[in-house]
Amino acid sequence: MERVAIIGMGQTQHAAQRTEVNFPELVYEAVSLALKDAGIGIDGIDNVITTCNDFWDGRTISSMATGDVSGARGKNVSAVEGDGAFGAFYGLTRILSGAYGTTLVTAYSKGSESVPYLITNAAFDPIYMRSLGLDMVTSCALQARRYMKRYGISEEECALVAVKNRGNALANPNAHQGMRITVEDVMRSRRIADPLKLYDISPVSDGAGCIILAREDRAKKIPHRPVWVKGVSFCADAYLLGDRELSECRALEKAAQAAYKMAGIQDPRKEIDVAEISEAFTYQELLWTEGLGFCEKGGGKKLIASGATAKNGDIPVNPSGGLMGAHPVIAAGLIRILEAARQVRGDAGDMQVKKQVQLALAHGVNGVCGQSHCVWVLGRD
Amino acid sequence: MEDFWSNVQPIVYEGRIKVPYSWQAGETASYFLTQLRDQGKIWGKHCPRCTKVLLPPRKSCPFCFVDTDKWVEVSDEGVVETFTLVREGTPLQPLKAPFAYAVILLDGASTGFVHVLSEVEPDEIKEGMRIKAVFAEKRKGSLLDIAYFKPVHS
Amino acid sequence: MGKRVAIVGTGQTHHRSIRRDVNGQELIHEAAVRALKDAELTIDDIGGVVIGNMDHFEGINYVDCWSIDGSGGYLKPTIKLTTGGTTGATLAVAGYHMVASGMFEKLLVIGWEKNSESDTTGAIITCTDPIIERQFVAGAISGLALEAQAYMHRYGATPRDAARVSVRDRRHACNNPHAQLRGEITIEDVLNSPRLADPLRLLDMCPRSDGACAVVFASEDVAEKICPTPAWVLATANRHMFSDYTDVVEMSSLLSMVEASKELWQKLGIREPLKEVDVIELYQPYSWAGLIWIEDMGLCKKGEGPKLLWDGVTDMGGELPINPSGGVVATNPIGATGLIRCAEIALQIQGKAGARQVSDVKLGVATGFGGNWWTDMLAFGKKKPN
Amino acid sequence: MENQKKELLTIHSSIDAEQPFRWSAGRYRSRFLAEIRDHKKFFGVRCPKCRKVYIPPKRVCGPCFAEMTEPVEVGPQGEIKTFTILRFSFVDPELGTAKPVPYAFGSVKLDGADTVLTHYIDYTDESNIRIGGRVEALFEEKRTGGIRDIKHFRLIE
Repeated sequence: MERVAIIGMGQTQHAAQRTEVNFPELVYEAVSLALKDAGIGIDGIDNVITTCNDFWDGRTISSMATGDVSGARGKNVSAVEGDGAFGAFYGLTRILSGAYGTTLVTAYSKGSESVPYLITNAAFDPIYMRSLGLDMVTSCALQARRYMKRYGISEEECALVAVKNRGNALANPNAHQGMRITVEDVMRSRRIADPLKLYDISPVSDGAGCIILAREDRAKKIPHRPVWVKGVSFCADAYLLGDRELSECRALEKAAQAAYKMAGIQDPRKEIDVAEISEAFTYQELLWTEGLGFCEKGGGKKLIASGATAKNGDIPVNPSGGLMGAHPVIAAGLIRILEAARQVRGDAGDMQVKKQVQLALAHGVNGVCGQSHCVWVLGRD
Repeated sequence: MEDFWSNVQPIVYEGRIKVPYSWQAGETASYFLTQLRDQGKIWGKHCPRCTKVLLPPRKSCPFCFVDTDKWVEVSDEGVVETFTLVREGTPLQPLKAPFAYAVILLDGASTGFVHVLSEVEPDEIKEGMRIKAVFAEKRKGSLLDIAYFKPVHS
Repeated sequence: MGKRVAIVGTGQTHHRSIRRDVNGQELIHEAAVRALKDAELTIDDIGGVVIGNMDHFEGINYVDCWSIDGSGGYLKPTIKLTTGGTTGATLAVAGYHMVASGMFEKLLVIGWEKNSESDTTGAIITCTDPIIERQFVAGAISGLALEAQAYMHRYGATPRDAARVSVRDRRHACNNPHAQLRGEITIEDVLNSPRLADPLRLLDMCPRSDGACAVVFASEDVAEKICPTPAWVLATANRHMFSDYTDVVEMSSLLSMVEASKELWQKLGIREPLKEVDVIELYQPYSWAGLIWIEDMGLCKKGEGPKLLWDGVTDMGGELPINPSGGVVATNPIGATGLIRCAEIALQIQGKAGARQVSDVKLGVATGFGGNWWTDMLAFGKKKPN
Repeated sequence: MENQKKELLTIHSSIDAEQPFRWSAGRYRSRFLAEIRDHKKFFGVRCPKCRKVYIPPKRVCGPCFAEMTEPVEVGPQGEIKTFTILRFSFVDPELGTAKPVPYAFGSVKLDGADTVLTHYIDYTDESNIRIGGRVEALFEEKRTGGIRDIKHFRLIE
């Protein structure tokens, strides 16, 4: 694979509600920061990929609104619908195809503008599922219980994720749900759909992110260390919840294995230095760490309990606070890539992990109960 | 001059999208739903390659990409594979919270069927519990022709 | 440099105004199965799925995930793209880049729509800004009417000129077994059909359809082994020029077509497209586009589109046949429409277009139109590019 | 049995199904709408590079990718750039019911602006509407900060 690097990145201040901006204005904030970070003007961008979701935006072809603010005028441009990590994948292939030297990728969400349970209920098949009224929270509650029952995981063990990530988010100036809480706080928070309680559930945020990808020759002219893309893959599982074994994440396993193979990784637990993953719910961080091969199946609870995934553990997971700190839905995976890249660059500020980061992992999700996963491995060399 | 644009109370437009939809069920789902409606029977479909009985029935097998062949009647009884007790409801749900959603493995089916549970005390619900479909009195060819599943008390 | 990429198989459903016999996933499956059969491949040969439609036509969110039951994407990479009417062409452009990148050897690209499941105009209105514009417009028809009105005013073309385009495409559609509207119409039929939005009448406009199209893209490593005459992707170019409809002031030209085609001809080394291109499948959602956009594409000078039409240059047997398939005014499952254009060009290059075959096609062009006056273009050739 | 097999069902969305939204107008358009509401005035914004005046205003000029800040008052009169009269029946996606037709709408370029506003054009005799026709905005008595504070544009010749 030809070498491609992340040369610029920007993200907005994320918040529960950013009433003062519309979503093009939100995206422009992230794009301006990314260009500044890369030390280039819009002329340095060869092509553009925007990422969005028409349902969350309340607008069909909502990519329309963010082309100009992403600098797409006069350029080749396309639009991925789904998580930003998938959008970035298409942006990467446009460079690898030889067609372009740089790609600017944007993703955003203004969750505050919609009613999330209605938006996610629309993900269920209108003939066989939708009238049951399921949404993201209730369907993930089914998955949570299936997984916890199978491996004997307690609610308290899941709560550790909320404690860790919301704590980590205190060091993240872009996050809005940083808080110092205890397992008891999580256990006492409102019960929404057993076993999920309020603090088990990530917020829905307003925010945007932008990264700039560049071919090797174009990556050498930037003011800081390029972050190399070492491996990337994605994969989807069956659609209906009843068609899947919800206590596993086979699609993530497949995506991770393919990304590791590309990156030449044999033992992810040892070789990956830090991971930024999409844990919309606490149980998901445990389950995803298993799918990523950081531990054996059912071992997610031990991994967190051992402190290994803490900020200064030997495989820190979500030092930025992850989705628990801020969850602009469609931008979430792109922001994970961005946070992982900052760790590689060593400029993650108070979020920077102690160990030197050679390889970092980022992860995005599409669909309900982690149906589709995208895994990125980023490296220093 | 930037003040001109920022010194203003942000305006929020409260609107909605209200496009009516009419989804065609197609031949396979239509048979399944009319059988629910008219006969109170639950039918799955068999995949000739993986031999799974798919419930709800599909025209082609999502795992094997081949057309399914035989219709197989499955039982209206089965076991709870997993469930959640919904404490905070939404207006979309067919029952008032607290109620439970469950993934149900009906006898004779190979895949899980998602539906709601009722006539059951919350702390009674367990994985492996046997349950039975309760059909709605007025049926109209929809998934909710099964009103809910309830425990089988043997 | 990236891999060279070709289309090695295509499949289309039979497109109808309503397909009651299948749901959306089953419609997708029908096209996917046909494309694989055409390429003599199985789903196990496919490395990933690229899919697209417009969410609000069917009211289904996360279609990449939902469609797995039909698309064959189970335990494969699946990604969704949406750019409105351009979606189908956007998908083909994505299929090209993803295979050219070396990340996939064989990719299944699927565009689909079940336009019967909602009011097409009602759903498409939601593409406009909800605060500034949505309350006035009437979807694609109203926007296209504005364009036709401006063009007519500036260049003096007439509804009769536009009607000639519908007559051509509906005649061509009689040769296409997949087309929805098969039956010739006359100029008078068009001019006497019901008024929709001045100056547009019913027979100036495309229908709405249920349909899907699937295309297999393969890299140079395997393309010729799969297919004796692969349709090689020679170039792509696109422009999504505007974010706001209110920025579109001059409506007698399609600026995205002007810019994208300029780039496409430059990449191909073409100076006179009318002479050098053998066939075009134009995403032409209404008759007037068959006049305006071929000018913007550089087939003739501005204002001369009608002459080209009346001279029969774009008819079957003419110098540059446009829409041998009958095009969009005969069939329009919106998210599939741009990809159908590509599939039809591939059939022309492969010599598999049956009664609609144009003789000796070496170079064909497919276009997509959608979004906010956007254009996506692809050129396909018989000869493997250097 | 055979007959039942052939019955093809259609599942309808429920009559009250809707997705409510709270769309932010953003800084520029909030000011734009507030000026219409409070002063019956139109404010656009000028691009520092190409000098184009955008209405409705926004932060970024697409072609220049330049940030715009300079407010410019435009209108209230202008000309019709293009228009149509809508005659066919379609669903208003905000209400879920048929929108009343016919009505005229078009692109109006306000004096001093380089882009257009899309709005209703009032007419008593449709043959009077033409491209290049002069129009002015008619404002509602009770204004709430939405684009419908402009009732419509009316012909002034």
